Amino acid sequence: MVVGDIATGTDVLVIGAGPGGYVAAIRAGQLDLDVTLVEKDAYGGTCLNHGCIPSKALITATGVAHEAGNAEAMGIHADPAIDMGGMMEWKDGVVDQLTGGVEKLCKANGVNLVEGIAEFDGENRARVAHGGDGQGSESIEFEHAIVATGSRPVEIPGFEFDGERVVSSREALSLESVPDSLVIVGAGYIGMELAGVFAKLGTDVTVVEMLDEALVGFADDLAKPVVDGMEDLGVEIRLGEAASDWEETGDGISVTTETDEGEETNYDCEKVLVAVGRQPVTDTLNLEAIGLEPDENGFLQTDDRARTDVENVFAVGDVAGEPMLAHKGMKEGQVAAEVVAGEASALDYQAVPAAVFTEPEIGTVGMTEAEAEEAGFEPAVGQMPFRASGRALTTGHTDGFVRIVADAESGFVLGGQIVGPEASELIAEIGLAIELGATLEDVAATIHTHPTLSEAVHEAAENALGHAIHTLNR
Amino acid sequence: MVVGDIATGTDVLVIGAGPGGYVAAIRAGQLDLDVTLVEKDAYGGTCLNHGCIPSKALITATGVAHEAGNAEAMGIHADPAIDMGGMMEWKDGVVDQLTGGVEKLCKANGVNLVEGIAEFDGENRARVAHGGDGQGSESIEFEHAIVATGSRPVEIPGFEFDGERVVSSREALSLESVPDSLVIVGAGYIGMELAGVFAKLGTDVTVVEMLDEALVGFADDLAKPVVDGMEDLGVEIRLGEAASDWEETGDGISVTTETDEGEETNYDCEKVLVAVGRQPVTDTLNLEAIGLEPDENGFLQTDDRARTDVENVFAVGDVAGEPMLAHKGMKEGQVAAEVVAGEASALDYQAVPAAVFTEPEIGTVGMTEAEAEEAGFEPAVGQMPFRASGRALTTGHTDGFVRIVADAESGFVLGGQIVGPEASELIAEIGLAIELGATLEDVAATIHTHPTLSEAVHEAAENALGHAIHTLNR
Amino acid sequence: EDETETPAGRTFAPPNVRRLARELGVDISSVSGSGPSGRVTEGDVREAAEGGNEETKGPK
Ligand SMILES: Cc1cc2nc3c(=O)[nH]c(=O)nc-3n(C[C@H](O)[C@H](O)[C@H](O)COP(=O)(O)OP(=O)(O)OC[C@H]3O[C@@H](n4cnc5c(N)ncnc54)[C@H](O)[C@@H]3O)c2cc1C
Ligand SMILES: Cc1cc2nc3c(=O)[nH]c(=O)nc-3n(C[C@H](O)[C@H](O)[C@H](O)COP(=O)(O)OP(=O)(O)OC[C@H]3O[C@@H](n4cnc5c(N)ncnc54)[C@H](O)[C@@H]3O)c2cc1C
Repeated sequence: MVVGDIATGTDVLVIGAGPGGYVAAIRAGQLDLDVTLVEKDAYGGTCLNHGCIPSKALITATGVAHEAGNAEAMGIHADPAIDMGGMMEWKDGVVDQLTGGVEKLCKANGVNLVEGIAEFDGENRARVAHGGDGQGSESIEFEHAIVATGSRPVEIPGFEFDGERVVSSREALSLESVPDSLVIVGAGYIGMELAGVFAKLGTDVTVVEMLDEALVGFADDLAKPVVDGMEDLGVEIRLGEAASDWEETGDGISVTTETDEGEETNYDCEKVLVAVGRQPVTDTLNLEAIGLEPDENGFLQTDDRARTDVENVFAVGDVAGEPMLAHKGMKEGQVAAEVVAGEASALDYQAVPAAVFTEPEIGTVGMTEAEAEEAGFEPAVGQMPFRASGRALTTGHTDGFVRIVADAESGFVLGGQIVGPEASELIAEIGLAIELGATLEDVAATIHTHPTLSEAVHEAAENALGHAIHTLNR
Repeated sequence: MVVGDIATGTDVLVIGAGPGGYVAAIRAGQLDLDVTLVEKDAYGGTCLNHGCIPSKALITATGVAHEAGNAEAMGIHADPAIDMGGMMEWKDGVVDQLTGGVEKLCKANGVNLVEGIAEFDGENRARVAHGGDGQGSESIEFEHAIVATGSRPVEIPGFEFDGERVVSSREALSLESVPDSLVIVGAGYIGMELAGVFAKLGTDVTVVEMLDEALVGFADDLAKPVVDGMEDLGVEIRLGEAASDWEETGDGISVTTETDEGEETNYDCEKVLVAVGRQPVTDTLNLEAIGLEPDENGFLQTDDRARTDVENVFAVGDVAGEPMLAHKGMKEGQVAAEVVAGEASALDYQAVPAAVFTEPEIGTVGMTEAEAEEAGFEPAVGQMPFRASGRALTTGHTDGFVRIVADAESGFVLGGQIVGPEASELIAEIGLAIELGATLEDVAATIHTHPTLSEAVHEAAENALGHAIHTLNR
Repeated sequence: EDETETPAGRTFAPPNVRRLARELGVDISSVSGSGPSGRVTEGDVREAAEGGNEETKGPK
């Protein structure tokens, strides 16, 4: 064997160290499997390096400044300045701490870490090409493989990412200076979260969206307070306009959009951020060698054990399908590792929560009223507006509501939708209620601390039962 | 009958319109009982007017300013000024909105509102003295009475409240200007919450506490991050010192404390805030007329239906015993009304949560490890430090942890203790788990949104099971 | 024999089941649970109300 082409063997080969992959690897290590984790880029994947974490860090920092700068009503007078370099340094520090933590946790759980690009090279073999010149490659024999290669941003025709004028969320999260103006293509959660960040930094933000609603996938009344909040921040949201082209102008660029009717509009700006969705990464894997093929959307199909069509190959995280969310990937990673270890694990959860970290936030889990009806339930629905919540009033954030959806007959909680302060946290309780088969009465009978926002969950349950105290019953 | 002494009759007479009383009254109204609510002072009681709500409003406002003023690490440069008058006006606006809401909700649910001081005047009769000259009084016949007269601050010898030099929390929440210096007697939750507010306003704060720990009743490791946070704010906390005397000095006062050994210390300050506890209010009620007597602590004893020793008289809220917390009173108010209406309600909850709104916050519910042992369980305990939480890092608040306590054998969740960001909100999920008879596995199997603080609850449950991903398992 | 009584006489049952027990006049602490880890379910309480389940648990 030549130097640089060493061969090793492992029980479990995990490809990709994002939330799906690193959780799979750590869990496999805990279960005393010999596990090797290959990552080509950075521990923590998209989520820790270019997604969830840096975006939330910038949302916090710009939020702290914006909140204090707009609190005259509370008697607070401040004119905060944000030093972009300082903020980015702080954000990078947070990322480093977490990615370093992931690496340490992998090691502590006995995971072998390998840097490089892995591709399949037969039914039980992968080849890992190490980066850099002359670093060669490595051949790894495995019993089981867990594919966790994640996703990348979708490009739209004419808007190839150049990292300069046309950027993806990745570059947007690491800009060195505040752009004067920014067009964001796509009013999904990533576009809206970043619109808030840049608006609070003082950028003139325009969001263009092909569809005729923002935050598609979330109910209208959940999206509305977010859209209103954006407009209060000065963000212009243009619906029904597809970005069709762009060109350099004297000192910036001009982005052209087109409506269904062919009407064109031009937007002058410094940069354009394209955030129209993400697509699974499978092209680096040489899938044929293992006998797998992605489905028509590019995903690897899996069963309720996270297993692909090939018995010893699992797929987890964004590459394994919607919803492309970190916590869904973590769950799949855990289950895949446990199944490999022979445990009776399965993806048998009832609901995957989702959050949008705008101001106000959105948090959802389980079924909406319409989905419950479609599934054959006769839904009982309860709602509590935050403007009736003592805690919300004392925080100055009263937009939004908590809604809880249940089966009228049995009372079983089926879903929850929250828009408002801390929605991303409050949704956890409804998620637990759904998984446990709790009833509205159970939630209503549980004493909630006063004064908290979580009382609104309690109150929504009471409202669904027809006897809320702090709001009128519908 | 003379003018000013009219007689009316009611199914349910509720005395006191705090959280215990107004909830009882609204619920009774919903259950189609004829209900009369008597309040001598202001709708919403201590909680809305002089307690939970105004304190949390000031905590938010001073927190917003302090956070922005101390965010250089995030790249934020601000030097916020707080205009005390503006802040108090905002706080009063919040209070007015909520107390107005309570009044409206009472009316909407058919509650008859009567202003005045109620006292018993026989087995089924009360007399309500209206305030002001010549307003006379009113006699009310009732089938059932619900006593919800709440509590008032305890005075200590030598420190009678004068509203000027020696103040209670009530006056402290309405000061017109920021005191240069303040001695707070009592390091309970009220004292500590207000210490944070005044320290952030720039007051030189000293807390003196007779006992040798702050936040007695909360585990040491929960209190510690709060005490450390206070010290970072410049608050001086002196344990083992009892306030024994005070006197006027030239331009302020001097407060003397004494240790067990008789060692004295003097503290010069502008005002002294005494927050050593609260005592139930029964002295306004003429209890003998109905055949009731408070117990040795001044409380009205009740059974699991909130009923006193007198068949048709109920007691709810602070007057009915510990814990003197608004949400406990609300639950009792609801149960009392339902029992009067003939429903099968009872106070059969497993746990009453509690929160301290300091920085970091504390949230607790159910049993600690020691309490679980004492009750005969063999506890399994799991913990997750916030410094390992991605969400906590992105908010800049990483002090503290989530702890979950369960029965090792069955896995049933018995309690939770949280200190850290949003602890008051996060505790809700553990509370629901306890009421439902959920197991550690149930909490661990529930998908929690990434990145959120609620993931720390999930992770603590995983840790108790010995397979946490994001922290090492003990 | 399924022994579900726990230290301190604590019975693990969700609030809706506790309420049902009160409505049916069943002493929930004497019902043995068939739910996860011995949690008392609605079915257990209904069975006990019909005289089935309550006696099956020995005194402690
Ligand atoms: C701006 C932004 C914000 C987001 N915010 C949230 C949020 O708040 N909450 C949330 O739940 N989700 C959020 N997401 C989505 C989240 O980041 C993804 O769902 C998550 O990262 C998916 O995890 P994964 O493990 O499947 O893949 P990834 O995190 O994408 O990781 C895949 C890893 O595999 C590596 N890799 C790929 N091919 C190979 C190969 N052949 N060999 C070796 N290594 C390879 C990649 O380098 C990468 O590190 C956000 C995404 C973005 C872009
Ligand atoms: C500074 C401070 C902060 C607090 N923070 C919190 C917190 O964050 N969370 C929490 O849960 N609790 C908190 N509390 C405690 C909370 O305020 C009490 O537990 C709650 O108010 C008790 O409710 P209640 O209905 O029993 O009595 P109260 O709210 O005290 O109301 C009793 C009412 O009865 C009226 N009354 C009394 N006698 C008569 C009579 N004879 N006739 C007519 N009316 C009468 C009074 O005027 C009063 O309005 C705080 C308290 C203080 C002082």
